[in-house]
Amino acid sequence: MFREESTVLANEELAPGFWKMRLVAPGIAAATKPGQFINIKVTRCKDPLFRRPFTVFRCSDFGGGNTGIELVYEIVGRGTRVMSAMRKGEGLDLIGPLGRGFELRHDKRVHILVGSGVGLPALFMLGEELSLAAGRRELELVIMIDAKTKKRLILEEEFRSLNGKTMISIHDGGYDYHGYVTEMLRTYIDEEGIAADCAIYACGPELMFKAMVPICSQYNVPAQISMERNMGCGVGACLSCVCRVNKEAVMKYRDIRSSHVQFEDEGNSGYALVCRDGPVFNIDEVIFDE
Amino acid sequence: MFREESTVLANEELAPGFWKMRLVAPGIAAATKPGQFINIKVTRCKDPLFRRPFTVFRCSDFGGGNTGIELVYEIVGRGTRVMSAMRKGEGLDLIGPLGRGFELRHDKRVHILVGSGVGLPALFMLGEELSLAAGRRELELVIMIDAKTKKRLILEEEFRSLNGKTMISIHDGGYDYHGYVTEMLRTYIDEEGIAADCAIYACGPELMFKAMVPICSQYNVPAQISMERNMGCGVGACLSCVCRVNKEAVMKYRDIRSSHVQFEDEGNSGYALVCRDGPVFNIDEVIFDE
Amino acid sequence: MSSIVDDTSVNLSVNLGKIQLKNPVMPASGTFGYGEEFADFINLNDLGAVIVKGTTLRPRLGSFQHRLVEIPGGSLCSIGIQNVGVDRFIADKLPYLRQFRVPVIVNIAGESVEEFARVTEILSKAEGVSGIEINISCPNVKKGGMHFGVDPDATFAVVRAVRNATDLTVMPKLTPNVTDITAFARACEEAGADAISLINGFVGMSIDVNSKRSRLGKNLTGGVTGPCIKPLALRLVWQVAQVVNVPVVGIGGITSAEDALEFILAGACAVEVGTYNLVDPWVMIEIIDGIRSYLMEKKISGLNAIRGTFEA
Amino acid sequence: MSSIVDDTSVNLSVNLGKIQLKNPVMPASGTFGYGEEFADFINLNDLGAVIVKGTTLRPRLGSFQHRLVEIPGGSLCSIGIQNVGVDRFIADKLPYLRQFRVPVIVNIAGESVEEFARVTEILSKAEGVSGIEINISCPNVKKGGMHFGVDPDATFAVVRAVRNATDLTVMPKLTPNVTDITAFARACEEAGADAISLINGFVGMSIDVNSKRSRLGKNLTGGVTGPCIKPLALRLVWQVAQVVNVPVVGIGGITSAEDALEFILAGACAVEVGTYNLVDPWVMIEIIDGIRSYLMEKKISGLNAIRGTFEA
Ligand SMILES: Cc1cc2nc3c(=O)[nH]c(=O)nc-3n(C[C@H](O)[C@H](O)[C@H](O)COP(=O)(O)OP(=O)(O)OC[C@H]3O[C@@H](n4cnc5c(N)ncnc54)[C@H](O)[C@@H]3O)c2cc1C
Ligand SMILES: Cc1cc2nc3c(=O)[nH]c(=O)nc-3n(C[C@H](O)[C@H](O)[C@H](O)COP(=O)(O)OP(=O)(O)OC[C@H]3O[C@@H](n4cnc5c(N)ncnc54)[C@H](O)[C@@H]3O)c2cc1C
Ligand SMILES: Cc1cc2nc3c(=O)[nH]c(=O)nc-3n(C[C@H](O)[C@H](O)[C@H](O)COP(=O)(O)O)c2cc1C
Ligand SMILES: Cc1cc2nc3c(=O)[nH]c(=O)nc-3n(C[C@H](O)[C@H](O)[C@H](O)COP(=O)(O)O)c2cc1C
Ligand code: FES
Ligand code: FES
Repeated sequence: MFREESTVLANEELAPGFWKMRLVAPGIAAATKPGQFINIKVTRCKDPLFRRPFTVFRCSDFGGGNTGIELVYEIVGRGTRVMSAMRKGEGLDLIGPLGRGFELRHDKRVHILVGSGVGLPALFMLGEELSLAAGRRELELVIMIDAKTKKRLILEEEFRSLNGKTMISIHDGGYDYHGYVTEMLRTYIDEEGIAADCAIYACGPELMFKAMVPICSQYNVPAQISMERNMGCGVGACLSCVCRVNKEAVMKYRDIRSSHVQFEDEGNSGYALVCRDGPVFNIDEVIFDE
Repeated sequence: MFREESTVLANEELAPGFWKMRLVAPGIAAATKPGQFINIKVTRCKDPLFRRPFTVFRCSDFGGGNTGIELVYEIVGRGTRVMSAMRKGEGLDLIGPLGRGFELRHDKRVHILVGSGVGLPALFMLGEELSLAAGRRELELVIMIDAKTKKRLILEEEFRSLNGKTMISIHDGGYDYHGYVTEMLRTYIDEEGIAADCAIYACGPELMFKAMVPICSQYNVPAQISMERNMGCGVGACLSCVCRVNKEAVMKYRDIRSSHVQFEDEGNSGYALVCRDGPVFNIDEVIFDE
Repeated sequence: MSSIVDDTSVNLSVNLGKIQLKNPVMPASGTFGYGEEFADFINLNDLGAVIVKGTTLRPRLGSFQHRLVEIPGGSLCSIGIQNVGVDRFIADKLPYLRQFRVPVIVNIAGESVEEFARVTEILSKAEGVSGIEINISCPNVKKGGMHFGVDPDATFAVVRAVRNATDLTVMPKLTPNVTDITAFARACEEAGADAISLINGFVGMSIDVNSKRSRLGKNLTGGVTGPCIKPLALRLVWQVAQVVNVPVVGIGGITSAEDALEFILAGACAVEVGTYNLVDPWVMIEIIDGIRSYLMEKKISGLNAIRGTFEA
Repeated sequence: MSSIVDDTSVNLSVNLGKIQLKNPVMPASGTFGYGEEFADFINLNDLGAVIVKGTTLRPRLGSFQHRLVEIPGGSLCSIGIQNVGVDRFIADKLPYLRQFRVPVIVNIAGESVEEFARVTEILSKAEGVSGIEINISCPNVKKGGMHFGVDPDATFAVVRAVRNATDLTVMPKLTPNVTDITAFARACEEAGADAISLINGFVGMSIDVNSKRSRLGKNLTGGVTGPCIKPLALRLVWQVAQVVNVPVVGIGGITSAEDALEFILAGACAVEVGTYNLVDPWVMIEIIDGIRSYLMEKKISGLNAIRGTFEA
């Protein structure tokens, strides 16, 4: 991780409230792996004070000698509102790449991306990687996109451009699937009979992850999920981004000495740091609803 | 005074550190008198918190149905830095017009504007008014501009376009006059023998005003000066922008009941509010170096 | 307690001692002048009450210049209670306010218990004053505020003296610069306060590193106010609301309906908006509208149903 | 005292009890992890000292989640001193720090006088620890900090116990949540402190008006830190520096060399940078460079010449 002072190349609204920003940042573009994030200082003032974390949506060569990254973000508060007001040429101070991203399950054949809203950008770089492999017929890529309403559907085109099957579920209907993406996921695994062959990679609200828990355990499907927490530093120093985790599961997946997880003296749980141990966790590691 | 939500039409650097901003603000443009100011909220965040006061440099019809105002400002801190980063299309929340501007001394023939740095914009609207009258040969307009270095000289062209005599003094030389504008002023009054006929209108640092005091009293020339103070509200509510004033002089110039001046119980001084009683004061009203 | 309501049936009124406020939003003393200064922006009749600038027995010129500097998220200021004195207040300022149908609360300050009592007596005889807010906490004035507000006995003495001098609603205003604010709140209640408001500014300081002098000039320290103190104020209001029975008025960094609601959920009966009036003179109206919308959206009929419902 | 100096002759070193710091800038406990987290951004050798995360006798998991929320100009946080405990600190974290030529100060916390003493004894035996900062003021932990830090006798007892348990430099860290902080500073000095640092966070609170719950979740209140508390901290440091003879370390909202210099002019011998480390991990280096530039520009040869020269 390092600091990169970047410049806004473009900043455009994708759908009401959703924006895409293009930043010149060759260093971070070269170093970022799927699922990693950057931490952005949105002003030089003291309010907003903290950096804001955003997944890298895509690393690209923008032409004209500019390589950098794209972010896709939703306006939810003061920081993102400030970002949306930025125009080409303005500077932006970045730290990245941060965190531990997705790990490709080479042992599986069908790879399902499950994303909702601004969780989708976290999946795209992984999607690109899987798409290449799918193009070589090494695996199958399935993309499941969730949106509350058709208006809030973003990045459809980008995901459809990948070598995969794209399925879209809209809560209030009017598209491929009417309802929640998790119902679509269950039906798909069930009907295709792929339970033993598939791996899931997901990013979205915690409610979505919680709905995935019974599905993953019923069909015994591994899932990696990208978690969110309010962050102070993004580098593991402030201990503010903790996520309750299950000791047994953590011990199964991680080398505990190189992790930032701390367990209870007694009992079977502990705290992991989303900024260092995550943002991507295996779904069975996470204890929801602390 | 009222609120006007305006839009940035243009924002350009005039000289290193000096900027000009064009704002769509028909209401304020129609109501502003020479020497009045507006109060700008530079962000929607809590830092910078307070509005920033700026004189209206000029009210203009920008074409395309846009009328509004122009500001000329120097980057000195956080607020002005934020302003300089703004681009066409961004919104800006204004309150104005505020304060009591210049009063034209109809009893005098020669009207001298004395300005330095970002004090100059405060004089331009008055200059325009005097220029018209000078065009009709009703009076003479003399413009004295001060700058530390030639690089920091701004608005020369704009002031030269007025019907008046423009004299420029640069502290370290290289132009009309080498030295301080106040020395140039003294020499001019003295050599032209206009002491009885002239009135001065000035805006610049307090040091400049203080250097004017002996000149004004020696030649008995009236001078109006535009003062600066840190402001909380700009509307006379917080009592933070006080300026020490001389009771006798204030009583001479003002209807004390409609002013915001408060005097000591005993003694000959008091506090006026720069935002309501000013920013323009008669030079003999002000007690410098409290 | 909550019931489905239509547009007009949301009841924002609250009682503050003997005063009925049509809504819980008032300006904090010193940030609203005498009301007149805001007449271009708002209709004073729309406010819960008007609280005027701190008023003393004799006129005061206040602090030296450099009275206000900006700090991150707030202000550091030392006005020193410049005011025209109680007599000129009654003669020159009160008549303007009497035109409105809005309760007027006068914030008073003094350098002795007797002075507080005397100002109160004078104000009680004036027509159009509904309440007295006692500034025992102004941190700016050397002889004034601080002295009373950090000593529970002195606090008790001032409040008792004012109480004895008037039948108007008496509302002492607490300083945050103490270890245990609840002791002061209790002292006020025992002394007969009808309500308690809090907080006044925190004592703070800022140095210009080039001149090596205070950025407030000869005024070494000042009161820190504005959004930056809101989390501190909220916690103190929550503490006080738990230990007294009289209504509590929350003050400190309020800039929005959400901020005001935080204080009400923490137990405040009403709020005062200070520093942010200086930034957006119309903000109190936005806050009142915002509180109404919140109640309507949540289908709550009045403020009583949410006051103090913060789930600790 | 000041003299013309060239680039290299500016002396930033200061003494903190028995520790010599090459410059007066250190991280505040809890905002710098164990140093390692910042290795990609700065060279630890460039710092005055490293102060590590609050350390307790037994490991602590700390507060529930929702540990940090942003407030205007600052943070409201409740970490609850999550830490690996003194033994794992010595086994796992200290070896990394020993690689550097930088004094290590361990911030300690405890729930009893005995625990403070015990942690101190253990640390005193470990190689590579230069000083103990005593957190008597952590506002987040129910049984911990607050209790000691708001009672001068308890403060005295803790500091005395730590003093008796070690020859290392002992530096109690004061809480701002008191009426008269000078009483606590004096108690620390009497108990044998080598230096005093201040301040820890102010107690604050923030409510989510939709859920009616604390924005810190089950942690009702938290510590307010960051730029918003700087003017408050500066005034307290100024007050303390005037009444004690031991070196004072200023903490609170420092983000720049100017901020640090304000504290030094107010009488601080050194400073700790907290919350802003989380925003710009390299900020301490910028601060050190900025202090050097300030001294060079003003042709001052060392910090002694400006410490406490604020002209009141
Ligand atoms: C690893 C990670 C990756 C993310 N990637 C994206 C992305 O690609 N696109 C996108 O739109 N959003 C993403 N988010 C969420 C994004 O960080 C928040 O929406 C953003 O910080 C909100 O800032 P604000 O100032 O607009 O909101 P405010 O509510 O004003 O923020 C206040 C504080 O809360 C924090 N905060 C608020 N919401 C969140 C949240 N959901 N997660 C973490 N912190 C939050 C802010 O960082 C800030 O410190 C990501 C979050 C994490 C942790
Ligand atoms: C009536 C009036 C008219 C003015 N007109 C102009 C103008 O036309 N062009 C121009 O460039 N400047 C003008 N100024 C000065 C301008 O207001 C300040 O330069 C500006 O507020 C600095 O803001 P900042 O955030 O960049 O600086 P900061 O130093 O970060 O500001 C901190 C605080 O101090 C206040 N402040 C700082 N400097 C001044 C100052 N000189 N006067 C008043 N308040 C100050 C700010 O408003 C703010 O509240 C005028 C000032 C007044 C009072
Ligand atoms: C400019 C200014 C003047 C003030 N004058 C007074 C005063 O005269 N009497 C008083 O009790 N409080 C005074 N205060 C304190 C406010 O009433 C209020 O308690 C404080 O500002 C906290 O609220 P806020 O954060 O909303 O500003 C003043 C505050 C400011 C900013
Ligand atoms: C995330 C975080 C964790 C902290 N942990 C500790 C701690 O373990 N021990 C301690 O004494 N202070 C702790 N503090 C307080 C800081 O050391 C410091 O006193 C306070 O943040 C004020 O400084 P600042 O405004 O520069 O942040 C912590 C502060 C923060 C923001
Ligand atoms: S954000 Fe600071 S430890 Fe994760
Ligand atoms: S700025 Fe508030 S009274 Fe002038």
